[in-house]
Amino acid sequence: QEIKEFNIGILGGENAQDRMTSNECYRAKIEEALGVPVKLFTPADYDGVIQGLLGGTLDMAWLGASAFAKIYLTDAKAVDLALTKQNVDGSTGYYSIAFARKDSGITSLDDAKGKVFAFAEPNSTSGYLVPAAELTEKYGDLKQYFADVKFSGGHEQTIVGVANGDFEAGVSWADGLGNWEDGYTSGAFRKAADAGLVDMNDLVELWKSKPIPEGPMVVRAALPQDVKDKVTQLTADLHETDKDCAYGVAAGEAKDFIPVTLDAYQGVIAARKLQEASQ
Amino acid sequence: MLQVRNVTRLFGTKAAVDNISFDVAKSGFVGIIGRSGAGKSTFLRMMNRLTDATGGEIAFEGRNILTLQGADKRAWQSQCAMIFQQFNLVPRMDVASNVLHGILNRRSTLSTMFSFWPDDDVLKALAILDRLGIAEQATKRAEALSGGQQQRVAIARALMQDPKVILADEPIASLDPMNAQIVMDTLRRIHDEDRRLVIANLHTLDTARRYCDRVIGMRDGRIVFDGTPEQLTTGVARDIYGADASFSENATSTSIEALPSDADADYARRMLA
Amino acid sequence: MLQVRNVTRLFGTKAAVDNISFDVAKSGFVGIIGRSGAGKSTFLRMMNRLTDATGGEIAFEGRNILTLQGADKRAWQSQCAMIFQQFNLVPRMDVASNVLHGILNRRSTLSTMFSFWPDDDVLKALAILDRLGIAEQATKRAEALSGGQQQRVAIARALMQDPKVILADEPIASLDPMNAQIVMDTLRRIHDEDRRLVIANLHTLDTARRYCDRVIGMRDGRIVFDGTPEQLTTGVARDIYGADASFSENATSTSIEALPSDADADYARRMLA
Amino acid sequence: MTAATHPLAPALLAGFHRRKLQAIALPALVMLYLCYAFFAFDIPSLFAKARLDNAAILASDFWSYKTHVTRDNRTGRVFAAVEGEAKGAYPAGTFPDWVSQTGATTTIDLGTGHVVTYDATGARFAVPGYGTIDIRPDGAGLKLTAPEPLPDWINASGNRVSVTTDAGRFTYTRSKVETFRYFAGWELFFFTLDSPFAGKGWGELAALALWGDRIDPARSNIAGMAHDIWTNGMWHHADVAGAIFETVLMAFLGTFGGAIIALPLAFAAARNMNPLAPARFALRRVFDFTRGVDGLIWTIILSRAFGPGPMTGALAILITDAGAFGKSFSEALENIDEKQLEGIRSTGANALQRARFGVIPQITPVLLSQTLYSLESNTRSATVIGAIVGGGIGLLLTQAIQTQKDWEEVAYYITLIILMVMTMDSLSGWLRRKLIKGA
Amino acid sequence: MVDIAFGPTPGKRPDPKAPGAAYLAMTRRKRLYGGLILVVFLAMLASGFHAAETRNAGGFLSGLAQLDDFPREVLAEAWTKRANLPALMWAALPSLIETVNIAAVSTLIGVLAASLLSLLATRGLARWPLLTPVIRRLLDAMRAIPEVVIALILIYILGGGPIPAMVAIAIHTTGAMGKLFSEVAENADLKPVEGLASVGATWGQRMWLGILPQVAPNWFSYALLRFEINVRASAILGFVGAGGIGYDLKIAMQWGGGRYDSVVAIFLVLFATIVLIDQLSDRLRHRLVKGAAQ
Ligand SMILES: Nc1ncnc2c1ncn2[C@@H]1O[C@H](COP(=O)(O)OP(=O)(O)OP(=O)(O)O)[C@@H](O)[C@H]1O
Ligand SMILES: Nc1ncnc2c1ncn2[C@@H]1O[C@H](COP(=O)(O)OP(=O)(O)OP(=O)(O)O)[C@@H](O)[C@H]1O
Ligand SMILES: [Mg+2]
Ligand SMILES: [Mg+2]
Repeated sequence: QEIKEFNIGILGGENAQDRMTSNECYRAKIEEALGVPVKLFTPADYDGVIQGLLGGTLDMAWLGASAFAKIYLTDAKAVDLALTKQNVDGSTGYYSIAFARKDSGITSLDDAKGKVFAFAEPNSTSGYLVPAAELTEKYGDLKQYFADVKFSGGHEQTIVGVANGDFEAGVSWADGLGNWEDGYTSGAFRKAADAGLVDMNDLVELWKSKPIPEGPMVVRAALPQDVKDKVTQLTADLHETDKDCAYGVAAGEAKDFIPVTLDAYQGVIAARKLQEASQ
Repeated sequence: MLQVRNVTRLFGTKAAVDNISFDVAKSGFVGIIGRSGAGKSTFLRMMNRLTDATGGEIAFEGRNILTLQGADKRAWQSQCAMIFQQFNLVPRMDVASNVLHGILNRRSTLSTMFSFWPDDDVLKALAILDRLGIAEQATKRAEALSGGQQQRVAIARALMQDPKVILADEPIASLDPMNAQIVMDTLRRIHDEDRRLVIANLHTLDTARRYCDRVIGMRDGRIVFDGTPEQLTTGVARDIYGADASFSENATSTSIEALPSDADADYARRMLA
Repeated sequence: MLQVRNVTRLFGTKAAVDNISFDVAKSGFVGIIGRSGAGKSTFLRMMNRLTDATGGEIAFEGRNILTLQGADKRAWQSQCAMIFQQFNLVPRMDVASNVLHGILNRRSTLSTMFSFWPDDDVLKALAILDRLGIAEQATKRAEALSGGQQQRVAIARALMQDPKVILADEPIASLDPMNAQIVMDTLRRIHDEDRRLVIANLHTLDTARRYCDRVIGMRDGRIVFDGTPEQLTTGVARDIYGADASFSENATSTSIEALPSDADADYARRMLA
Repeated sequence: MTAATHPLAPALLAGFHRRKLQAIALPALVMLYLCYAFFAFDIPSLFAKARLDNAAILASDFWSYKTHVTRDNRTGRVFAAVEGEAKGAYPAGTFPDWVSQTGATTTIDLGTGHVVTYDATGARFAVPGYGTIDIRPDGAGLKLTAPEPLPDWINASGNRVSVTTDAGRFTYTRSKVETFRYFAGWELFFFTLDSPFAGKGWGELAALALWGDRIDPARSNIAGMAHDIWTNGMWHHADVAGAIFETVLMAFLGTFGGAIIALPLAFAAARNMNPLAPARFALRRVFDFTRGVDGLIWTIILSRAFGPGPMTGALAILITDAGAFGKSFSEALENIDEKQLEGIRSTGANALQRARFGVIPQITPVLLSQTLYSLESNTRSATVIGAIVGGGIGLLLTQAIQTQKDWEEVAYYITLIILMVMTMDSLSGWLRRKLIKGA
Repeated sequence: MVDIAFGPTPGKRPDPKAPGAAYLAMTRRKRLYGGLILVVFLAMLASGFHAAETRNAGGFLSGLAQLDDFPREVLAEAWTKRANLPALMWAALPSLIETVNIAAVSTLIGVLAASLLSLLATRGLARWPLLTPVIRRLLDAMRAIPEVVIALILIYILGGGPIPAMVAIAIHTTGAMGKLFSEVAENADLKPVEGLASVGATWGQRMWLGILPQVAPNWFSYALLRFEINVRASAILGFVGAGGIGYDLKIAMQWGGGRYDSVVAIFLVLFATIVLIDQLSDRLRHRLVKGAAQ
């Protein structure tokens, strides 16, 4: 079994262009290793990558946990789990953080009852699935608990939307390391604060989820085994062989890429199933 | 050579052509006259198989052409050229191409699709145009020509078909007197030189009298007169047109010799009085 | 009441009207004749301020109307009605509305947009139409009327303006002889009854002779004749029209009494020979 | 007889009164509907919500860039970078000329008397007309010393202080201190700082290009400039050009592919070409369906099968357009002049020949003009579709807007899109005139 | 000089001895050019398609084979949950009304603005002739900006909701209609306008009474067509967060498996509306154009 080309889907809260640029070295390495043309694709949302993997037009991608769960639930045999990102502190997770404007007077989720609450988009793990699951468990039906539940379209939009007052509270993600006033060391808050879109002084943290597993790198299951192995090995070694390139692929500081199994995502898959059933 | 037997055409319950019969023994210039709605066009269109007959038969050289189908029908059409009142050319194509359309039936579909005409055919088309005095127009678009010139292109297309019969449905009705005369002269000349059978619907008596060897008068789908132009007296004409005594030929004359009458001026004077 | 002083209009470098001057002391029926391109229309359009003059002045009752701008200009236009060769009505609107357009200048834009016409004005329009003999047409669309009727609607619109001057630019050029006579009779009657100054461009000599008190002849933008109709001999006319000895008045006559000449037929015969 | 008693007067007046009512009724209805919409869209609360300061930021960001001067408070390293991006970073130890460094003290001159000083223990910001804002770390938090009362352009909490002035912005947190100075223009549009041509004026560049010595002996200066512009890491000119190409490609393939497919189908759907009424009806419904489902939806449906990329977008446009063209072409066919067709028929031509000579010459102008017209509008659709399908300038634009970071990039893309659509518009207009008049 | 004195160059004259040669040469040349253009066009199409395919993740032929994968998945799920459909469709109604309202208001505003601007941009009618090129360029620019761009920027300033979509569509409508309207107005008969000018009518009166009655049927028919287009546009803008049914559809689609029944329900409602409006406006336009011809 031969492959003629190899297509990688890339997601992330960056410009399509920046994504291309920061993954270019990675693409070149894989091309060298596989000996076939390798192309990068940067669809606008999770769904583009998910459809690509399901349809077999993309061969590999870094996904959010929820997006993986969606693929898994649609077709459990479509992709194989390969690796996940290990943070500098050795953890492999991040957090969903609910927040509001400081001057709104809301200081906890109990205050947020009867307000307009924003999630990112339905396929987002930290922007919807996990917080929705945890909050539902705690407060019951969120549509009842909040005045209105909206999808902003993305983490950036949630942050800007809350800062602008379009929504009274919302969730977004952060690694939970460092300080709130910096927007933590990495995550959507940090990016927004660094870009000057919001002043972290204007926002307050309301709630922090349990750790969410980092999304996996997946390869399409139907690929020849040696192709899967080569790509996985190459990626796993990336932090050792090319630090700068690894920084670009991980979209920031990370310790390593380490193997991961389905167990890590059982919780997310269960949450997604629950959500589906509740519809 | 042509036998028309009990040919009928119904539109709904109305008979546009009602059981007509006549024979043409040898090539001639036959004129059909009759007022609007008499069935003249319908008859010619049946001959060319543009309209299907409801009943009857038209035998040309012994073969009933009304029952032909498919390729046979098209072959007959190619032998039986039709000239229309509105010329029915392709206005956006050049004159020579329009003439060449006359031999569509004889060339393979594929080669015509790409307008691959053999040089001989092109030269023949140009020769015909030259014969009709419009060779210089060959490269112009048909729509750029005057009405009289367009009708001559239509005649050229008909000649290109090298037909046994030429049908002309009021060929000069949309032309001014000068061009009308040129076109009728051309048709007559073709008849005289090539001895082709010409059947022409005409809407004016004097044209019929001047050009035809034989005149057929129709009224309400039936033949009410069949004779020589000399037999076509004003009385007979009144019968054909169903007109009353105030009928004046001049009112509809297209002859350029005829002096316009004073009827209009009289009418105006009456109105103003 | 009207002084025209050195009025000039250039189109590019060409003078359509070239430094013309004349006076009209009291209301009259003035005809302007001259061949096509002589500058007749341009002059009338300058008087109505549809075209700007390049130089000179036209004083009406002491005021130079060529320098008016904005609302003043429109006020002058409302006092100086214009009748056009092509009627220039709003074809899709009814006749009464077209007549009412004569007083647009006196109503606010907004109220006219919503068709707020006072009943008095509507009745006045009806009275004018009645005077011109077309009251029954009042509710029809203007485009449904014959040319002569449309021109009478245009005159009605002019009368609605209650103008001091009526300008008419070849008012009968697109009409048949019968309607031409009706329209000219109407204009003359208005002049006689209301004593308004009428200036009419005419393209035929006999019309000018028959209806005007005074005739001005123009050629190449200049005035080459100014006198009574009686002084307008065939010789003078040849000068105005720059025609040679073969010039015949009849060829351009619109009088319904004149018999159409045979010139056209002659031409066709020559062409065919 | 006076007008008032004229027998027609009552009817005429009644007519005018009726028209008066009609003339008022229509605008009144429109106004009523707009009022309804005003409340249905909740415009009153919108005015309250509208963020005009956002608009101002956006407007100024369209045509400005900022240079970050950052100190990492843990390592004490100070560095400057245009837009804070790696590609815009000044080489270590070098700074723009308004920043000076002596020992552990960095002085940043923001102009108009605004001066920021980073020193070993903290930072100071001198604001003319107000005073000096001084910030020092204090245990776990920050200690702010500034003239009281604090104005609202100073946003301070225990862990973070930010100051926003017209001259520039300044933030201090425990981990780092940053100063942003704003400049007009699209900085580093041609050359990034790592290019030898960066920061040179037009004259200098022209001189270098034409007669200057080779900066890099391996290549001529012009080639070097072209290469550096093309590979510009901040503005990605090569990628942008590729994206524009992809967008135009989608429009081109979609439009003409759609037209080519629609033409034979239109013949089958035209009343005067196909006598089979049920077939016509079925085809028409197919047209209605493919054009009723928008191209965007087709894109989503197709992306499972074809994956992301311009071909998917082109196919989506093609499907939509095939429906639209099928409908309009078949209408054009139904409106043809039968006389020409009859003329061809009378010579004994077969069906294909009749179509070729009796129909095609007539409808070509209509077909061409409609096809070319939609080329322009499809360029716009392709922009939008690209945003979904992962290609073209549309993706770059929507991403730039959604990440809300680089508004000058947004402005750049918008300009390019407008130019692209206008170019396609004039191109299609030019072709239309050329082909339809000339043929 | 000599050429002018002696007519065109001898080479261009038809050879009197072979009148057909010139024509034959001309047809050959024409055929050659026509053939060349065709070949170039086909080559562009083929190479363009090739380029698109290589830049695409999936290939054309392999994709064709699984063309129905996604629709089948969606329909299969919707079928098993078909009992939900009526309720879901009913629930989609308020968003649908919002979408149609966005389209209607923006069409209305766009058409009103376009009427004015198009008259100002038409040679021979313009109130300020010097401004016509400026207004034309303005209309061009309004037409060139894709609606999403305006909508996205406005969402940033105004927040989500119907207004950004409405403004975006209205701006685009103004540009597009302005151009078409102006083309219609250019062909209008100027005689009535001149007639009105001669009685001292203002510019507004001349346009309202002289031009509008002439252009109204055409303008109205274009406006109806635009409304139809705008309904689709407003549904699509929902995809970027501008409210209406498009937003619901996007959320449902993004969720994917498990909510395909609402995807189908929303799609059905939307599609039915579009087809309905399409058919209605088609009928109306046919009536209008026929009425104008009378
Ligand atoms: N396609 C048709 N459908 C219905 N009736 C038709 C059709 N063609 C012709 N007729 C009717 O048949 C009758 C004869 O028409 P035909 O055109 O043959 O008359 P004509 O003598 O050629 O008249 P004209 O001088 O007006 O051309 C007329 O009453 C006409 O209305
Ligand atoms: N708008 C214009 N632009 C350029 N030249 C013009 C314009 N209007 C008129 N002319 C020229 O000015 C000259 C006088 O034209 P004018 O229409 O006044 O003549 P006229 O006597 O009314 O002729 P006619 O009997 O044909 O109406 C003509 O040569 C005409 O070509
Ligand atoms: Mg007939
Ligand atoms: Mg004139």
